[in-house]
Amino acid sequence: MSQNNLVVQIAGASGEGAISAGDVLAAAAARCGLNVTTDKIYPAEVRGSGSTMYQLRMSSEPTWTPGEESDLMFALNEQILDIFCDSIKEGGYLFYDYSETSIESVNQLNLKINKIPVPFTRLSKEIDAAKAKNMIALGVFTGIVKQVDFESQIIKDIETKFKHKGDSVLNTNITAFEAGINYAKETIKNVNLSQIILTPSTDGKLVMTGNEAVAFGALVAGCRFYAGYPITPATDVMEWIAAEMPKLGGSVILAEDEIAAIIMTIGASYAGLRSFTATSGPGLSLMSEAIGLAGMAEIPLVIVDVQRGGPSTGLPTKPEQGDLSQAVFGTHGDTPKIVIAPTNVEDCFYQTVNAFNLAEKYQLPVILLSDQSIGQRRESVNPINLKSIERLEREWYKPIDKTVPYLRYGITPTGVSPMSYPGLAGGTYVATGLEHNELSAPSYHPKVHAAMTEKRFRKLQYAKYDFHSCKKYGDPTARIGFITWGSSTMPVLEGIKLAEKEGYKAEVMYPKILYPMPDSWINEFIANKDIIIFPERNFVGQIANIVIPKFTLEKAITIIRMNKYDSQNFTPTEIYNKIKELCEEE
Amino acid sequence: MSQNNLVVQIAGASGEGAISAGDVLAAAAARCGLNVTTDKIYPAEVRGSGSTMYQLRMSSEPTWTPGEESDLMFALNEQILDIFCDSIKEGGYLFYDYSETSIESVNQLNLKINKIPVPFTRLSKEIDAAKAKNMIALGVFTGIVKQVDFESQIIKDIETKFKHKGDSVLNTNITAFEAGINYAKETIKNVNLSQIILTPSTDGKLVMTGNEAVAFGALVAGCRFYAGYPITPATDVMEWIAAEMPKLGGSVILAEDEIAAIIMTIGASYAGLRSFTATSGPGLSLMSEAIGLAGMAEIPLVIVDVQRGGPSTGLPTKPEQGDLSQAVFGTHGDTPKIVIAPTNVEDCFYQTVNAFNLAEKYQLPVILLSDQSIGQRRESVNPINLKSIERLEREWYKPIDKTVPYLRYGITPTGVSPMSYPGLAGGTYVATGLEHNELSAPSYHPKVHAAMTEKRFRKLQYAKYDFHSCKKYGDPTARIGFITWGSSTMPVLEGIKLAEKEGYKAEVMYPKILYPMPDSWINEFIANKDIIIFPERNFVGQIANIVIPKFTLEKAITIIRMNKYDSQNFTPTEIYNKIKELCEEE
Amino acid sequence: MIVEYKPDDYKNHVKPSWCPGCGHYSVFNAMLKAFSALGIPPEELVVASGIGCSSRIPYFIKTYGFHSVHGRALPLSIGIKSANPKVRVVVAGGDGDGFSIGGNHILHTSRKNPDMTYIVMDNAIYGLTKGQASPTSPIQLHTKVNPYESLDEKLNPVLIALGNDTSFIARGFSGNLKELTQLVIDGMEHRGFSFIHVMSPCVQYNTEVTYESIKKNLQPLPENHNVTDRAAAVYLALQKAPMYTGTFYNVNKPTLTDKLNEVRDVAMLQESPEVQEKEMKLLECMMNKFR
Amino acid sequence: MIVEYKPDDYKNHVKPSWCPGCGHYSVFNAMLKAFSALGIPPEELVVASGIGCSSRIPYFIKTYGFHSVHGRALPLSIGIKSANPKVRVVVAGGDGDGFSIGGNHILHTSRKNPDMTYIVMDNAIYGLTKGQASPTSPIQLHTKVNPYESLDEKLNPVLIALGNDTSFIARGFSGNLKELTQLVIDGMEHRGFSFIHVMSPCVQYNTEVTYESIKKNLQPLPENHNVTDRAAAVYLALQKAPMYTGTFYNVNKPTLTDKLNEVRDVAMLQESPEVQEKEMKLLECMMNKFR
Ligand SMILES: Cc1ncc(C[n+]2csc(CCOP(=O)(O)OP(=O)(O)O)c2C)c(N)n1
Ligand SMILES: Cc1ncc(C[n+]2csc(CCOP(=O)(O)OP(=O)(O)O)c2C)c(N)n1
Ligand code: SF4
Ligand code: SF4
Ligand SMILES: [Mg+2]
Ligand SMILES: [Mg+2]
Repeated sequence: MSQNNLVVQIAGASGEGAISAGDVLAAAAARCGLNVTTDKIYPAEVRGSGSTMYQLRMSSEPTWTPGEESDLMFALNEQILDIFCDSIKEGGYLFYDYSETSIESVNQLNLKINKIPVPFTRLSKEIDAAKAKNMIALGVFTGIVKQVDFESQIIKDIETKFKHKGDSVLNTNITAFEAGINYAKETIKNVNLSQIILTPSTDGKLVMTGNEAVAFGALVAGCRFYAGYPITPATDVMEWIAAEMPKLGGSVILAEDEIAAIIMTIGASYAGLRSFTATSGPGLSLMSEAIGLAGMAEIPLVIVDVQRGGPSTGLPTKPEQGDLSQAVFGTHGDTPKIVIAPTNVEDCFYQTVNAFNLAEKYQLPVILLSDQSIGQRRESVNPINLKSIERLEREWYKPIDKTVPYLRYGITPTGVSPMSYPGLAGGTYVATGLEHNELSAPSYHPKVHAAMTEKRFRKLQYAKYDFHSCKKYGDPTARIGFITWGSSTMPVLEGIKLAEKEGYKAEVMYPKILYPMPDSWINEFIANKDIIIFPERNFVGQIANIVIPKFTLEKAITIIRMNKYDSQNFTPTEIYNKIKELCEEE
Repeated sequence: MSQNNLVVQIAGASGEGAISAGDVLAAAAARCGLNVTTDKIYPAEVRGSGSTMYQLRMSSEPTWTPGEESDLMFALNEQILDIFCDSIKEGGYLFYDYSETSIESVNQLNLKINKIPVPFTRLSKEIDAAKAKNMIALGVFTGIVKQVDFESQIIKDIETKFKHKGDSVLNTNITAFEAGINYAKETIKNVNLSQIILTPSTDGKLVMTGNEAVAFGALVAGCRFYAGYPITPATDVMEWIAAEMPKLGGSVILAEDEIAAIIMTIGASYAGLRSFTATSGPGLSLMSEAIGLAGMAEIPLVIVDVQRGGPSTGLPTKPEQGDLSQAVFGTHGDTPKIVIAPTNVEDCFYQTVNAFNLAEKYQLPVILLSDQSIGQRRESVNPINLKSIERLEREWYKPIDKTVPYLRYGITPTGVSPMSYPGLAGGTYVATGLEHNELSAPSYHPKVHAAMTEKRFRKLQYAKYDFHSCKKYGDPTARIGFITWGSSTMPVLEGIKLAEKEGYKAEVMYPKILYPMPDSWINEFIANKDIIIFPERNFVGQIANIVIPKFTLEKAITIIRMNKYDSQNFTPTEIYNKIKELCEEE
Repeated sequence: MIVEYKPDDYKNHVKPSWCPGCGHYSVFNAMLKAFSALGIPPEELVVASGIGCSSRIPYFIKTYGFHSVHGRALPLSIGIKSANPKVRVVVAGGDGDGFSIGGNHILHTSRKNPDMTYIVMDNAIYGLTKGQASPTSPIQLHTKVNPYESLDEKLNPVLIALGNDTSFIARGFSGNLKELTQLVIDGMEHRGFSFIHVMSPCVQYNTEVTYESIKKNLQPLPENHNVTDRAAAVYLALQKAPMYTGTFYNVNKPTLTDKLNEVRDVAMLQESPEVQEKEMKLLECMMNKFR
Repeated sequence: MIVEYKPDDYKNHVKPSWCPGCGHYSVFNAMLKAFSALGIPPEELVVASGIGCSSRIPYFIKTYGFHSVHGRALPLSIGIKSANPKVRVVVAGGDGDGFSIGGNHILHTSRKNPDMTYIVMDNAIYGLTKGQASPTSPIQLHTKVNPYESLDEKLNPVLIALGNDTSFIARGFSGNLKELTQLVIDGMEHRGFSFIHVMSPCVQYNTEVTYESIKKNLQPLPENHNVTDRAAAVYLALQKAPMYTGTFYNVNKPTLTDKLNEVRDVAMLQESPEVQEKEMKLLECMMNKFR
């Protein structure tokens, strides 16, 4: 049976460069015009500590997930066979280190796979490149996968990656790569990949991580101020921004903690610049008070939360979707804000642009919920037409008649009041976290408090249907509906696709704006469904808790919370199985 | 028509002592064995800034609310007539300052009330007590309300209140009080209060504010450590504790901020003491990260949030029920915790005791949500049988067999694992915010994370039905149901009672433990209801958002969110009107 | 034409609501006079604060203002100043706001040396919350939160600023408006971060730190004090009686704006000249790094 | 019978996971030796920390431990020590944890003077998050968050502690285990809050602050330095070359436990002798105040 995508795994101990080889291959495939999605898999620490596997799916079709089983695995040492080999597809190929691996441990792998010996270690020693086994593996890959000409692109990438380490390192890596190609061409004969069809598009693609996509998106959206404090897995946002934003005249400030970081961005936004900060759970918790200030004082602001496993310090290097409740509700008092979540790396770029536009348009804090899995995963991204990216301007105050006092917090039909900025004559006012009247003076009058609360929340009535950001996929007539979000979305889409092939019907709705929740769209979606399933990677069912109160039900409906809380991603198969099980129950 | 309760209002400008007179009267009435509930009303700042009104209801029946209209109002100056006089009942009595108030401003009060002139200012000058008009008012009250002998109790109270200011101040106040009594007896003839029936119980009652009840409750519950940072309207909790806790060997520490405060209490609890902190919204936001730590490290802890108007700095002196979402969800990751809310001053005492017992029993943070209205309101409280108050002990670890390692985070059927404390030989472990195994060593294994998450949340399965803390009132056959919480409860109860008298049926359920929400009790309650109304004092409908996802509905039900967000309390009449409207719609 | 601004021109329609006699009035007046003396147009000024009686000051001044949250006025102002370097930023607040919850930010702001002025109105008490001990309260001051003995030694703000290497450090007194006005002017004219510690009594809640008790102990710094000698300044700041007023320390260091500009210049050297200053070109270059 | 504890008796089943050569090993060893020298039973010790490579230390030591959140180990330990004054508390952490996010707590902990020891393993970098500039990073150290120029001057921990009037202040070096062990012993024997600043290189991420670069510049404090003279200590702390090791400052002040005990005594004087020490009686008296 032919297939239009190829899943490759490269596994090794730390120091053997599985990850850097994977990164090179991902970039090369993207530049060749293929779609690529990747994942890094660290086994549980207790077993095989320090081992990693880089998984990569390439296809001419969109690659929604990194795939479940591999067609090809390159195992750079013996120990990892035991840990990772059960993820090779039946009929797939394992390339193991012939020179070092005992024949027993290979034979003992009681799998219906093809085991191809490659003398990685010996070859590397022969060419004096003991640390370049990973490049030999890339060479072997290039030698056997003939559908696309990877060679020149991989060399280009090796150059980018190693040029700053000096010529000798660079040359060693290239020699190793070539040695792998030659070995494959000369020695490996019994590999047949003819069922795999890869037809790259002619224009190359970009490749980046979700965190890079966020950082670049911010610059394209016109953001010119960043303040932050390092925290795994969000630090790379700041690291990218620190190198690039100053070139555009922006300021990047390393703050003493997350409270200072967000307050600095509030100051910068008040002073007129688009600004943002990025953090992870513990930082978001510390920012709670300031988020409320931005809501009350009506300061546009973007906060990126690259979620990790929680609660507390939790699992800093693992993904989880555990901060949604906190993002939506984690501030004292009724705080107007918007929460938005991207579904993959490319979406990180576009949702970041949306986040800034929403913040500027509605003058409030916008929290973008990414997570470790999309934030640190590398994916291909279609080249971006930068000129087509719209930057919505804040509604600036324009003083015309000096006798009319400036109503910074004027009550308007949309809830949005024109904003001035320091330096503008005639626009002075006091931004404030106290309840206030239209003139920005403190007021605790019950009527003022009620009217101002309504004003602040009126903005959300408009925001919730903005940017058409509630998407659907699947068969609209299906009686099984999924509602999901963020990084759980792609596996659900792929699971529905698998089910469709088997004749099982399901549909998914995945809002990008999660708060305010677009009630009427949700209710339209559930109208003809009997079952609603909420797949999400947290324990308490955070999106379920937000969506369910919005249901206006005419009939009883079955609600299934599908929570995964072991810090692993959903697999398309899990979704497929759920659909199948429910369809067969009937 | 006879009535079993009396509503009194004392209104004056700041410095005229309306509040201190009200406090004296409340204490005296309680000591006489009456139930008392009070409220302080500050008009919107723009009008009559600095004026206040003290409202007080006394009765031999429980006084659920301070009442809506008064039987008697004492107006210590002219300006306030305009502001407050429309709150006098038809047929009620206004005692106004004859000597200072122009006859026009009295006549202009076009109300069906009895206007009784009393020369407050002149009398006070005659006895050289210009600052004691308020005491003259108390005297007049004592002279005309003959149902109970208040005189000796008021004198006792004036003594407590003024003795530290020296004999001369004390005597002036007593003289003024007596002058009021004499004036009333000699001059005021046209007041007839015979329809008011007050039969005090023989044993006197206590009188305290909600904040004092919390503080005292903590001591009775065995709490011996407090750390805090001042914030309105919670500071009085610390002020009371600072004076009393050291006598019991406890420690009270003024921290540099709220983060330090809560972390200190976590340290003290880890070290073996019951401990707590009190704050308001901004402080709760700052404590988010530490609350997550206590949840993860399984440290018992009580956090009192005396809610005020929000968001941000908001309305520091006004009440609101705006922090429920934040209390339940305001921490990153899935954090196990308990949220509990008292309904009135007496309940502040008992729920604080419950809060400590829940914290100790389940080893997690418990947030007690009070608010400015019950926290700073004075009410009578039935004398407490201290010996009957149960203190649940933490499940302490008892090392027996030295060869068995101590599993601080051992996975148990209830989720609770025995805890040791520094100083105990054989009990060493590391309390930690990282995900960990049973031995308290870090572990990111997917199975460990899943199992530990389940363990932590298993505790909530038990906690949600603990302490029988979900109460009901009204007619169980009613088709109209209310679900409410905290300080909105009493007005709802009274509104239902009013409706019952008119033949309209309704029932209310008011959980004290708000998270975890006792689903099965909720579903039992709604089973025979057609309409569920959620009265609460916030904009977004915070309890509605928590309860609705718990509904397992067999049929469609009408949900009405009844939100008040002008920082004012619900009135029983508002509830009554809602019930009436819905009953008549049929 | 040069427009002149009188102190009253900086007054807002919201009137100060402090208790009569409160020391903060004097700081308010010193600020108005300093603004006027420096001739800064109101719209080019930002007065930023945290929470407290003292922190209410932005409402009373008709410039741009920001009444933020408790203890965070300094990082807020770093954001304002970096985003909009042309405006002049004055941060004002209390001892609780600045030294208790906000204590860490003075240290880290000093390290960045933004060109702005921070005025702390120190009444050695939390005024707004009705009188609790603050980090500068003398140990003998008992308040409702420490009714018996105090657990905390008071801190010495000038000494701490010297430890932080704040580039301008002075102390004034609400009872001496003339000197105070001059210190505010000097602080604002200083290029870098200036810290002005003002003894500013709370007449409502502090029975120990009063106009009289302060005045008795106050003395101007010795005339021959060298304001660039940090060790000498430390020695003078360590003295408890007399307590000195005036400028303790004044040195020149690159400001945050200087440093941010330098970062931009160095960063730009990474890009070829033809793309520099063309935003779209720069963004495209950045995108192409992902190819 | 006096039980003796060898350094290894304090080792936990969890083995240190630092990079080979990391300075933190030396601090770990110094702590084990000091505990052994002082003969403290493991169960009477608490090692508390925040977050960072350095802050992982409690896992490796078989005493009570608390690995809390970033920057908050000091207030945590104040809670532990006040609740359970008999246990000995050692707080350990990094420069990021202690001087960046946690900077304010050193100041306020010093004011309370709890009887505990705070060891900061200063590698002038954020190790755990893979190498970003910290508050003690020299201005020439460029990391990924400050790839061009640095905006922040580095701070001087010993000087800041002197500004806070911390009652014991010392500096050690991971490259000198013997001196370091003695400093830990001295700090733990000091009655009050002791602060030990340890230069503890990160071999993975800090290219500027290395064993060699530190060692070159290090010198023991002059023998005749008077550890009770704060101005002299400030002078020595201000020196950049050489950088001194040893004890800068050591004075006696009432500890937090002393002060809490005094509060309890004074508070008790408010109550009549017959109720004192009878908990139920005391609670009833308190209740009766509401009558
Ligand atoms: C996060 C937070 N904690 C506590 C408070 C309560 N609070 C308001 S002002 C203040 C202290 C004010 O003291 P200070 O800064 O000295 O100003 P002063 O009123 O004395 O001028 C406190 C604790 C708050 N508003 N926010
Ligand atoms: C609130 C919060 N912010 C940020 C982080 C991320 N973080 C973990 S350790 C660390 C700094 C560690 O540096 P340091 O204290 O110097 O320790 P080292 O690793 O260098 O020993 C940071 C920023 C966190 N865990 N929590
Ligand atoms: S309470 Fe004190 S600080 Fe506040 S306004 Fe009054 S005198 Fe000033
Ligand atoms: S990264 Fe640096 S601080 Fe962390 S263990 Fe390695 S050498 Fe030590
Ligand atoms: Mg103050
Ligand atoms: Mg460090």
